[in-house]
Amino acid sequence: MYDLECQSLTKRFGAYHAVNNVSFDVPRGSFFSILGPSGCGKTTLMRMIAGFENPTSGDIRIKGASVIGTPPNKRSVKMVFQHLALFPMMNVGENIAYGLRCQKENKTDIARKVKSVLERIGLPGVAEKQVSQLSGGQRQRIAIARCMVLEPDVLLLDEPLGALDLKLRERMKVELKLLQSQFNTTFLYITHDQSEALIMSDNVAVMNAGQFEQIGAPQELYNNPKSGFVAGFVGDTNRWPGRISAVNGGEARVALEGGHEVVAKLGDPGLREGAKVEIFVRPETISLTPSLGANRLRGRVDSLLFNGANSRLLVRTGGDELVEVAQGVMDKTLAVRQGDEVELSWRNEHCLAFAVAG
Amino acid sequence: MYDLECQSLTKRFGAYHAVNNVSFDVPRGSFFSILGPSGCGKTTLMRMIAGFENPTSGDIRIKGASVIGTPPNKRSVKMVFQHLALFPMMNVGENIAYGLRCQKENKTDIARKVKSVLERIGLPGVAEKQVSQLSGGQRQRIAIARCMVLEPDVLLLDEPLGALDLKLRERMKVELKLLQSQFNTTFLYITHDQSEALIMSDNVAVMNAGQFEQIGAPQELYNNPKSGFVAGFVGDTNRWPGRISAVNGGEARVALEGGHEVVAKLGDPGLREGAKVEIFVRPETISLTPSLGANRLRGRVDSLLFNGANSRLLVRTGGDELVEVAQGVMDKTLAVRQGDEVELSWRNEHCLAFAVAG
Amino acid sequence: MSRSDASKLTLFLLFTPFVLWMLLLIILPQIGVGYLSLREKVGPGDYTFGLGNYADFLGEPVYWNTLLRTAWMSVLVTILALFAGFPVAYYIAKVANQRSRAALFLMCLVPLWVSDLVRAFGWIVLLRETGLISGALQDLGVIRGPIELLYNDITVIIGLVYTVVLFMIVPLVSTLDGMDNSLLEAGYNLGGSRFTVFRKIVVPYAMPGIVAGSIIVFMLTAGSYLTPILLGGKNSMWFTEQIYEQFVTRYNWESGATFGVLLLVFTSFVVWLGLRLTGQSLASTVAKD
Amino acid sequence: MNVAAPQSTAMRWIYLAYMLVFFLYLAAPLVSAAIFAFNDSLFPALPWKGFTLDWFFGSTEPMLGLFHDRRLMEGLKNSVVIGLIVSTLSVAVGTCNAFLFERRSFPGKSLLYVLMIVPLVIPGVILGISILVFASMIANGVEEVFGWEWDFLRPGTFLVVIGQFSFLVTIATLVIAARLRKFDVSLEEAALNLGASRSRVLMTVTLPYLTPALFAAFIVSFLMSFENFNTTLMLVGSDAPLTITMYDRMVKVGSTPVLNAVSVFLMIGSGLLALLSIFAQRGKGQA
Amino acid sequence: ETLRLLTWGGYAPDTVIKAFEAEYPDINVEVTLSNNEEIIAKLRATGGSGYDLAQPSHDRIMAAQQEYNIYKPLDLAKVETDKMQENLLDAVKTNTTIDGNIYAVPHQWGTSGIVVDKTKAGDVKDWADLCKEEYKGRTSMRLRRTILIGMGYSLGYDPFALYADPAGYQKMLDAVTEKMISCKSIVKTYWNGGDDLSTLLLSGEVVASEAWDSTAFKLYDQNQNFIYVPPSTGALTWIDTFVIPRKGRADDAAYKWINFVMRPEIVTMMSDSTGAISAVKGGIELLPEDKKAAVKLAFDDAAIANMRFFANIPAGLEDMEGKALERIKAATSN
Ligand SMILES: Nc1ncnc2c1ncn2[C@@H]1O[C@H](COP(=O)(O)OP(=O)(O)OP(=O)(O)O)[C@@H](O)[C@H]1O
Ligand SMILES: Nc1ncnc2c1ncn2[C@@H]1O[C@H](COP(=O)(O)OP(=O)(O)OP(=O)(O)O)[C@@H](O)[C@H]1O
Ligand SMILES: NCCCCNCCCN
Ligand SMILES: [Mg+2]
Ligand SMILES: [Mg+2]
Repeated sequence: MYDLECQSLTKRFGAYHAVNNVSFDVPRGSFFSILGPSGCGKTTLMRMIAGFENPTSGDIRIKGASVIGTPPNKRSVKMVFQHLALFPMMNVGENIAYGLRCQKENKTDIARKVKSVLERIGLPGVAEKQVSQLSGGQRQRIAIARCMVLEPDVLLLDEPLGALDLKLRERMKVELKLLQSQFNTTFLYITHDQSEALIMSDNVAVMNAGQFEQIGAPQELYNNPKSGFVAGFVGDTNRWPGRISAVNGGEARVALEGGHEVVAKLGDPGLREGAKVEIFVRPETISLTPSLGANRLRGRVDSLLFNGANSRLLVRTGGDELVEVAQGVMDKTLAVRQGDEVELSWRNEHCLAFAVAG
Repeated sequence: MYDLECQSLTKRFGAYHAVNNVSFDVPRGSFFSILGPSGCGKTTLMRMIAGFENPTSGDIRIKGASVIGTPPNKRSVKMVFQHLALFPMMNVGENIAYGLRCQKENKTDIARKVKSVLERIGLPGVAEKQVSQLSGGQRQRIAIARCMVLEPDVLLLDEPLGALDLKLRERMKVELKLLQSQFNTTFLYITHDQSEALIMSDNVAVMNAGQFEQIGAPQELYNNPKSGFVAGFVGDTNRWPGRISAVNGGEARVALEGGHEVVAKLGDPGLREGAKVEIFVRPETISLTPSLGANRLRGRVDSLLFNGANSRLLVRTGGDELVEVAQGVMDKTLAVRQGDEVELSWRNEHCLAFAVAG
Repeated sequence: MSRSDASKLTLFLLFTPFVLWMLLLIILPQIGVGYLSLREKVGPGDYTFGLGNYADFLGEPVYWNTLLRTAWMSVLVTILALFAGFPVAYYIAKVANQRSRAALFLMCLVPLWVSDLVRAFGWIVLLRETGLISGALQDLGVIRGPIELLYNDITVIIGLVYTVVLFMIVPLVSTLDGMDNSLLEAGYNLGGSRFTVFRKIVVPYAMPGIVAGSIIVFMLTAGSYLTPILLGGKNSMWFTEQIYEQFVTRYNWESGATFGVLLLVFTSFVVWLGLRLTGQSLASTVAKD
Repeated sequence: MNVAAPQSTAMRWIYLAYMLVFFLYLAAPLVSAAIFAFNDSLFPALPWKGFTLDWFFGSTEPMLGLFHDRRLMEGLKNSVVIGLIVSTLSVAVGTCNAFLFERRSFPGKSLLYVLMIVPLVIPGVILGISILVFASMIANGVEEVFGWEWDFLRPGTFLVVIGQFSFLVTIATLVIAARLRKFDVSLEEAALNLGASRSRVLMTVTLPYLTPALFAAFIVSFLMSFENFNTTLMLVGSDAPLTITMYDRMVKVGSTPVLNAVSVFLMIGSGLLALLSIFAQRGKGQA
Repeated sequence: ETLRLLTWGGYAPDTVIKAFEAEYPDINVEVTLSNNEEIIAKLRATGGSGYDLAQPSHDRIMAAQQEYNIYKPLDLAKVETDKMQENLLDAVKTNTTIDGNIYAVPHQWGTSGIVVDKTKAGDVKDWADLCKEEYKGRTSMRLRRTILIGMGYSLGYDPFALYADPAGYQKMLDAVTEKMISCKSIVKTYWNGGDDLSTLLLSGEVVASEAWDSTAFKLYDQNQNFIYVPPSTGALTWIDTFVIPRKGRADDAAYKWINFVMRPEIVTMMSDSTGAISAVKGGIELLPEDKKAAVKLAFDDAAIANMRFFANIPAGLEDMEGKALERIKAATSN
């Protein structure tokens, strides 16, 4: 059973397709993210679901029933806004009670529910505080509580962590996921930050220019991207342009612009000899011990970007590609210095080729 | 020879010590960062060096000469402001020429210098543009050029990447480092983002509550933190409270609150039996293959936080500690699932104990 | 010279014009008026001190009736201006698209810059017996003879609302402009009807603007002279006119000063009451440009 | 979709209709005043007797046009002179005040700030009489004690300037302070850091940034001075500004179409100035 | 140098100013329009400065001078008093002599009475007739002391006689106030100046009104239906004068002006503008033809015999009148 289904949703502003023929289903109780760069149409999609925009075409169903034509205040989807949109003229308790008041619940019920939801989000006793007295993370949780107290079928969250600072954002990622499993509500989460999407979601849709490029579990997107855009957008990766010199089954030989040749899995079955492609190799799949696979590149260590567990080696190859390498940098098994000659290698299956867009 | 020396610098606002007895030296041509949480006094320290605040006590020397009492416009330290502070009423060229004009250089010299600095930062020909026509990263570089054209002894940068978006920030980290080595000028860099400090700096000072906790090279801070604060602030880490049950040379047995016992290196030589401590273990040092060291913990996999190369396993131990584990999560050598029983282990030297503050 | 000395000097230099202005043009003159209001005329050129002028005010119903009438009509005008202006401000700030927004705002402002006198004069030309409206109504056959639309309270109120409504709209536009649409969206999303959202979100949000506008409008109305005089004609009766009469027709500066003090105290009281009731402060409303 | 706008078509039309009615209301008196400036009649009233420009350019009685009416032109000149002086003063003092309140901290600041706003809400008549009374007290005192005749403290241009200045400063201060508040102080620090002296920072960074606001404050003050009546009425001497001349004309001579002509002239003039100030405010320096 | 005149509407027509400035090229005439009350108020505020020549009515000088000391004594040697009609000069002198100093000389005189459109309000004969129900919304008055006195006569009092008896005067004022308040709904509006009134009459909005005869005479020229009616209880006669403010700075110019406007051809120009009769000898003869006709039409011998001169008003009574006027003003009608 799906809490939310979108079928061929399209939204045009004038001639511009902000959302273009998007379909997806969100199963009950799951955490679904939409990940895409700024301006790709994420917010527009969410606003259609919430009822603030009318789709140009397509259908939206909540718990199986179409909500096209239902005004926003009659839909059982609640929304956490990017800048939270907590009401500044009400205190915390009133903010949370607002929706209940709109439903004309009686006073004692409201008080009880507000109290209980504040406890569930771990902020008992803040009801009397002003919104401005809370920290960023606390406000975040109040915004969620304000929606959850209404027991919506679906909770929409539009980049809710965007305004928070680094450390808090890290913490809130985990916390949000916990809240979701606690409330056991369907979450539809929008973000342009891949780590948020990957960490929290059961399923992620990668969106680009109004369209969904791929929908799948985080691991699937990371390990089996279906397009160059997904490969480049989800997770860090090296990315070099090249041209296919030979195709052999699911693999191709690709001549890089710098002159080297690598073997890559075809991301796109339709690719033929001579096609311009981009090659994607993740830093953590590249090894300095030349044993791992058929792909080898020689180069000189350009610099070491020390960043604890995320340290990187920058290796400049003869063909002038700059290669980011993550593996073996931190385990002191291999001590390299700036200027050293090294040989890089990776397995063929870790190297993907996709057609260059356009 | 030091370009910048600060001796026992202190700044009080009323009774509040914003900067408390801070001393450090920055060698010529090096990249020195000050890393600390928001409000710890970083900006105040920098403003004293630039001359916008008078130290309550202590001395500041630039190229060996004290600048206490020198007005800001007479100091040979230039500053890149957090929001850049490019002059909106001047175009790019005028912005860069501003300092030269103040020095009453002649027109042709000014024109030549502006042109050359724009080339060096890789933006030739933007002199006639308005600031508002540039992208965030370009503005960033203009702000630096505006200072560098004056050939300062020291360049101060106050969280210059704070306002940029995620992907751009990643790129600018590398670029800033390149610019510094190109200009070969002493950089004093402020940030609260540890990855910026670690990646770019020759030396980092970790600041907390107005004081320097530790000064050292990035690797040193990461691998040999001298205080609990540094261990916790620099890099991701697990952190459990406990109590020392026995001290043995540089190592101690520590009873965690949940009942387990671990062996940890003493971060603090003065720690005695019975002392309350916190234990720090980095996720990437914890292994699921129970062979690495004396420390073992059994637990059950709570969840997998998938984040590509940065994925984490959350393991809940019997003592209810939540352990973040990074090693072995991504190499598919070990397939664990939520709910599996696992045994965690790590080397003693990767486990540090520091006294609990306060 | 050290830096703190320099900064003290500039502080002093910045303070001087402010202090001179406040002291010489506002505070001392007000004290002067207060002082004058306490001077009682005994005979030609002969004065003593006392509260006689205030007693005269209380003893003469014409005076305090006028003050009360001025006050309640000003309150009425304020309320009407709020009701007339709010939809307009809301339209400009929230409904109109970006381009027409500026144009509409400009259209609102143009009458603001034309003097009161011209505006009142415009109404006279429009409403007089031989004016456009009377003429138009006759042509349309609605009325048979010409009708006089001037010289009654309704006209005065219409004219006053006209002269002040823009001072209501401007602060309202600037507050409503600052209201993020996502607040409204959140209001609907959480189940609020249009009315609920308006009452619980829009109005409270606009409150500083409402209060600022109301204070300015109330003060302007209570202190206005031309509009009630010119449009009210024989029936004007406005307290500022009483003050003017005392100064000009009766050359009785003492009682004129008394009336001035009373007007100031009374209107300030009303404003204070308004601020108290809405929980706002003068600095946070009126000053917020 | 704009959630703030009415959603149903009917409501949208009703709202639009209201806006239309409101703008008609705004325009009605101005338009009707303007129309009769061109009526070839001795009265600004119906019936329409044909189009004429005599009320602007006529040079003979009884249709003496605005531009040939000595007293009106005299009034116009006085208004302009007073306006220019008052605006200059107000902008100068307003700038000082803006710096004082936006940049400095001193004990009692919030109280003084409220005091600074107060002239805006004191009825104009009261400002007028208080300054009249105070100036007379001083003038009389000085005359009695020293025998000096300080005529400038008697009703006349000086007092009019002073009276208008007393509340226009507040407006100028608010306009300038609003922009100064948006000014990022780090721009000044950046300039200092780049080696500029304090005065150079002021001239090259701060004032250029403030220019649109100074300009707007000047125009706003000028327009408000030009149209001011209540305060001026109490302080005016023999050289009355245009509004007073017009008022005298209206109550003592009755409404004649030359007043309509003046109105048209004022509408066009102030409309243009207001436009100018708005463009100045949004023009440059927004980056 | 500048001659700053503080005077009534019409008392400084452009034609006269031009002629004056042509003759005295170094004098520039500036005019401020005013009325009795404002003249006093202005000069009180300025302490007698700001103006060089003012023109209050003869009955309003003494009290103001005693209280505020705003005028300076005239040097009659500089005024061509021999051109003035003697009875008017004497009347003004007696009214304005303080401590042996004379403060004013006459300029023009006239009466206050009623103007009617004879085709529409032929039966308005006295002050109280302006309050007839049939003229509702069609009559006007000037809400100043003249109408109080006129109405007093209409109600059967003798106001000038009551000057000596404040209590009696107050009683009269009370009766007049009541009458005026009840009359308010009849009156269309109160007028302020002669031209103001002309506009009301010419536009047809008003058919009968209290008026200065001078205004009425001017109107007659434009429309012969407007005739001046001396009230049956007597027209109230005023003389507008010349006085020099205490701190006038252009006394010479002031005297020049006074003498200038007594020249026959100027008198005619002046009367054409004001409608009033000059205080020079043979003033009536110097009126323009149309005005002369209007005067003839308005005044028969009986009416002339019935004229009542305004007497100097004692200070206290002025306050009583002021209050009465305020009450009337403040009363609501409709
Ligand atoms: N009302 C509108 N009229 C016209 N174009 C619009 C409108 N709303 C959005 N757009 C355009 O549609 C595109 C998608 O906008 P949207 O806000 O959905 O992006 P987004 O993915 O949420 O971006 P971000 O991550 O920056 O929030 C943008 O190019 C935007 O300019
Ligand atoms: N002028 C001042 N008066 C009083 N307190 C001040 C002043 N300037 C700074 N402080 C206080 O000093 C402390 C340090 O401020 P500072 O701006 O140096 O922090 P920071 O480390 O730069 O923080 P952030 O990372 O948020 O920029 C803060 O608690 C701040 O409130
Ligand atoms: N009460 C005295 C009236 C004086 C009238 N002066 C008439 C001037 C006419 N234009
Ligand atoms: Mg968005
Ligand atoms: Mg800082």
